Amino acid sequence: MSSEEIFEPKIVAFVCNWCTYAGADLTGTSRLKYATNVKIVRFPCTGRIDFLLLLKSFAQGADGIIVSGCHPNDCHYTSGNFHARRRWIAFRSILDMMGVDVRRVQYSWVSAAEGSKWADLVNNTVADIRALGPYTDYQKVADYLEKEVQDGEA
Amino acid sequence: MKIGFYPGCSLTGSSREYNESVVAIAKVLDIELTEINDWNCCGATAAHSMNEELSMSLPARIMAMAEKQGLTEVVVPCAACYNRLKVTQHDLKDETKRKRVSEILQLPYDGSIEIINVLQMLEKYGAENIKAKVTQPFAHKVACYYGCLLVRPHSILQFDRVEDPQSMDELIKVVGGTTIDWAFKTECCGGGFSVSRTDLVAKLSGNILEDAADRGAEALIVACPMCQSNLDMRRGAINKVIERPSDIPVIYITQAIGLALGIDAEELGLKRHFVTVEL
Amino acid sequence: MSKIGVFICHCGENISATVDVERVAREIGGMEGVAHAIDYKYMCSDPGQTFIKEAVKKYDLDGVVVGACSPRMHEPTFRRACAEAGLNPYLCEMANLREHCSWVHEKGEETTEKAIDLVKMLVEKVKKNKPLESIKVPVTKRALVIGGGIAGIQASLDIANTGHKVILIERDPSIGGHMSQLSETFPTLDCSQCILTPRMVEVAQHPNIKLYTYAELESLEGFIGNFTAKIRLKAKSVNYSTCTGCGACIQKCPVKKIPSEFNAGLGTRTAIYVPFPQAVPNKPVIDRVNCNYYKRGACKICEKTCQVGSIEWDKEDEIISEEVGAVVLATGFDVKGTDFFPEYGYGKYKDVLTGLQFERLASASGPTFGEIRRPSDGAIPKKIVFIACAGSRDPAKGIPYCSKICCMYTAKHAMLYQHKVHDGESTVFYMDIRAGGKNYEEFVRRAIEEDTVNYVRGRVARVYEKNGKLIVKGVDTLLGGEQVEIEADMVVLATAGVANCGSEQLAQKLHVSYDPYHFFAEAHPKLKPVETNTAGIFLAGACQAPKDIPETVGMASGAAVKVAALFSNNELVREPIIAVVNRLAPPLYSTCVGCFMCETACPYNAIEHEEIKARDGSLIRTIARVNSGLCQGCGTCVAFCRSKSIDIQGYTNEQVYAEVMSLLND
Amino acid sequence: MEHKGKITDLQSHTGVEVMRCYQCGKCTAGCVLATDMNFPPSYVMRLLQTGTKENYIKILGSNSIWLCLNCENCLGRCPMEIDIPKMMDYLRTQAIKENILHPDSKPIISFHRSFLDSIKYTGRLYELGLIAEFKARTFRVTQDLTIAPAMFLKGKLHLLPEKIKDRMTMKRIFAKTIENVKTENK
Repeated sequence: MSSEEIFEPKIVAFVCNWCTYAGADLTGTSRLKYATNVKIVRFPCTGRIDFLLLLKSFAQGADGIIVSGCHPNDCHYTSGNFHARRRWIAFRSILDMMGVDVRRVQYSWVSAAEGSKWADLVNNTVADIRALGPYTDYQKVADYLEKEVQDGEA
Repeated sequence: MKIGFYPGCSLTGSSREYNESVVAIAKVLDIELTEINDWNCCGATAAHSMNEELSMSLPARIMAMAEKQGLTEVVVPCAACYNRLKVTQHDLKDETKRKRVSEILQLPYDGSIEIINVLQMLEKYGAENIKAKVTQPFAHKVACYYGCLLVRPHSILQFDRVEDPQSMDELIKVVGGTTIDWAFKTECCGGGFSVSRTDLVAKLSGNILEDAADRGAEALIVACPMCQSNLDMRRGAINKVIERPSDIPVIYITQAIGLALGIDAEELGLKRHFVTVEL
Repeated sequence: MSKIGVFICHCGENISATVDVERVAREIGGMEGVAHAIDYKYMCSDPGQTFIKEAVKKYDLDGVVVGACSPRMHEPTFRRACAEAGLNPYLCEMANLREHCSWVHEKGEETTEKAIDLVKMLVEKVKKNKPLESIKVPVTKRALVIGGGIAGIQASLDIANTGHKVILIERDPSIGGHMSQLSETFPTLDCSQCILTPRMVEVAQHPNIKLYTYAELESLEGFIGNFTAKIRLKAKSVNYSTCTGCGACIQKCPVKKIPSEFNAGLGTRTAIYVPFPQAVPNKPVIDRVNCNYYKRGACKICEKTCQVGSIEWDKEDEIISEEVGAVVLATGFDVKGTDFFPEYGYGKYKDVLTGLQFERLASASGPTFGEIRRPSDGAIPKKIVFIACAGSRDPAKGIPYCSKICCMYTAKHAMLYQHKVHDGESTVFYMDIRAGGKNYEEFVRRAIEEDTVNYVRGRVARVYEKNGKLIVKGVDTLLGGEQVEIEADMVVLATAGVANCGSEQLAQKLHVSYDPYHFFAEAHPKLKPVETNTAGIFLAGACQAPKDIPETVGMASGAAVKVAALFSNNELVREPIIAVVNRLAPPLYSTCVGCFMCETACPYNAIEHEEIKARDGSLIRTIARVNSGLCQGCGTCVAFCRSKSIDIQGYTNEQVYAEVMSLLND
Repeated sequence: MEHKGKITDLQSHTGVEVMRCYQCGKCTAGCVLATDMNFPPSYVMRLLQTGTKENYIKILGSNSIWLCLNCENCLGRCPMEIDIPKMMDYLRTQAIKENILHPDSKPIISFHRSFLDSIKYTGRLYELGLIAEFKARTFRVTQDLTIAPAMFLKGKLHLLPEKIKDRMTMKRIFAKTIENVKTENK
């Protein structure tokens, strides 16, 4: 298989500043290698992550998304990651309902000490999304969001 | 209690008494043993020393036959066979190996069968239930010798403690015996070298016998035909190399339990030993 | 149209080796709204910062993006530089081109392209940044030190001596920790207690130190400069204000066979007890688990013997609350027992000891008054074997890391043994001798050359008992793997140093991160060894990783200075990363509908109800308001807000959307 | 001379990463036959780590790989969980393949071959046949002269082999595995 045939997915990672961002820093200081497909957007806490943002990302043509924060009980802000987890569970069914393959969202915990776990998470996600292929029907999500906004105004 | 049964070659030959005692106690404990149809040799040390695929294919056929017969759980008294079957089952979790073996066998194999050793079978049967059937307590001070193949590799067998295991000791206590705490429970007796390197077997088995004797054991209790034949049949060679020649008998756990259950020594094959058993 | 300056750092070669930095600068330079883009070898250096300052002025920049290392490293540096040039520091952002790019990818096209994307993201974000004013908060100039071992003692004394108040809490009935259990210390062989006890007394008497023994942290709320610590004072069952510490009760206590923690299980203690003679405070507590009265409701002999009536049977745990501005974690470490090694007897042999137990045997205050005697029969061992790396560097059964202190204390143990048992033979089985440190190597050489300790390079396969001897089956790998069998009278395992029990739960109470082995994680492995990721919480000693006394004391003093530095300000500047509820001109006032979902989400009770009243005082609407003092900026409320009325400064919806979109739209 | 290829093969067949070994010697310390081996287990590991052809050949030509009883004491205690027994199995097959055989291997190989031959045709071990063939292969005519008859008297030996029905499968198994390898070598 020649290089141009390999599908390079676009993956956005929403991570918290205290655990996963620091963990990803450790991956760097430990010089562990991983795929270039994933770009990190830094948040104070996964509790901050508004899952509509994930939809927007899909609508804009993201092929996959990583959400990662502190392990349960380790949240820098006590409970942000629990809120995030609860919201994720609800959100997953919405995704499902909308016909978005939930496997495109990788929800994980990476602590500040888990540099190698971050590298693995990225590589595995890239492999998984590659297997799933490019995300095509983002128009669906876009329409849904359109409707959301209208409802919001109404 | 119903259970599948794989005797293996030595139990039909050089270790007949092991087979006889297993069958005898099964009868008394009314455990119904269903022998695997047309079973073959597991390949033992010879196979895995010479060829990996062979060492996997032979046990694989045994288990395939058992599956075909609809067995879900099989007891394997011979520690060597037990070890080979368990290890093969583990190795065949690997897809490629499994494919290769099934194309060799041309038999369906799904590796679903639960392989257990005699000690596990008796544990399952239940200490209390055994106790209830004891007629003549096995009132002897013995050394339980487990050898290598029952406990190692622990990561795969997941049976008892890898050093200083206890399950056999527990069974002996159940039938009224006492066991000594000694140092050679899991040291190797020389295994497959019985014929090819009798000198090494004599040396290794010698160490084991000496420690058991020093600590005042009346008998060695085993659950492996190889250990038994090395320690029993090779006693002549052993006694030439150890300081204090020893006449400690080496009997199978099933024979010890058989005696406690009041089964006649003849029926338990106790007359077949080289070192006379007077217990 | 914004005017943004972009500065790409080579970081020596750390970035430029895998990322084509010139190309990054070139391409970004062409972006809409970018007024100036350059690359330079060391952006954080003085000339580098000067470039930024000058550019801010020259191009009248309204935003700066520095593509360099992790913002966790240099964000403050560059924001300060911008501020000095008159640009609001919060209009400066960093793109992480080192930890998240050049160090984790191979040299090549896609690595450079990722770098470009990362910078673009931040450029788009910065366009949406708003100037922010940092928040000032008061500092409570009182420190909480958790753990009364040498680390906690040193930190407490150093802080107290700067004139600040210290609250020191210790889980056990006495301070002193592991150091008080040690016999002599390497490499000087001076008596551990002789150098420690004066410090313990000093702590007890220091006017600035409030000592709570038999106490544990219940919870910690708040933030740097403003913590509230809830402390559980476990019921001692003895009134310390009246107790004279005469010890009569201890003499009379009928329960005498409790294994003594202080003697690592080798000696015994009573149910009402003082852990050791030099304890501070030197007053007893009742161990309710073992006390006859608490077990069966009868006995009370101690009460009868007590002249001053200090026994308080019905005393209950008490929870007190203390306001502190900083916390020092000094909870120390523990050693694995001998029981986890199948091949060394699962701990069933009485004469197979841990290093800590040997310390007690060798200690003048120990169960044998410093004579090396076998626990089994009290005989003096003529042959002794020390096994190094018992559990350390052992991924299979122990822990993969090196416990660091064992090489030295094992050499010391062998040396002490030779000094005490002149006709004795000692053998040390080792893998490597790690004696880095002042006079450490010399110390080990002395053990080998002068004290004739027999060092054998190889591990021990098994230890078993035979005729009252311990048979040690080892190997000498330097003789090509020659087996070595020793009939020993005693075996000492240098068991691994591990995190103290409960350290994981403590870390979670404090929201500090910890490593897979439950040691607390420092903020930076090199440059912030005593800080944690949580501002205002510092580390001292072996709770961070196994370390010896000199290192521990050094680290404790380091932590103390950090605290003192923090206390040198009356006010703290806090990042304005907090939530705000939007306000609009009447008649809208705000898009907030007052559902107060945010209130349910907030872990800090920072959401207040604001009543919007008309001139006549009539209530128009109640909306949410954020208390900037309490808000910690987690942003959970933002995700909860259905009407998008609450947002978090520095990470506004606008900003993060901009980032994501820039990433996907190309 | 570099010989890394062999090490990679070893790793892919056995999963053993020779570089994980940090030479603590615990395997050797507990090996029941270390003293009888040319090189004890930890030494074998070290030789492999050098990755040179000379040392690889040294190992194949040593008695160490043949004396290993696969008792797995080493594996049970190795802090790095290196599967030395599995590695020994592999090295044995390599030694046979490359036909670099230490004299000590002769009786052991003969025994294994006799053993396998005896089950190849019948499907089950025929002990009398095994002993006979072994004696023939090794010319140890006098060995166990007393034991065999005694076994017979105690009913521990059959005069005739037990045969299984499905001997076709047995034939196939041998043809597709061990004999397959033999032909490769020719």
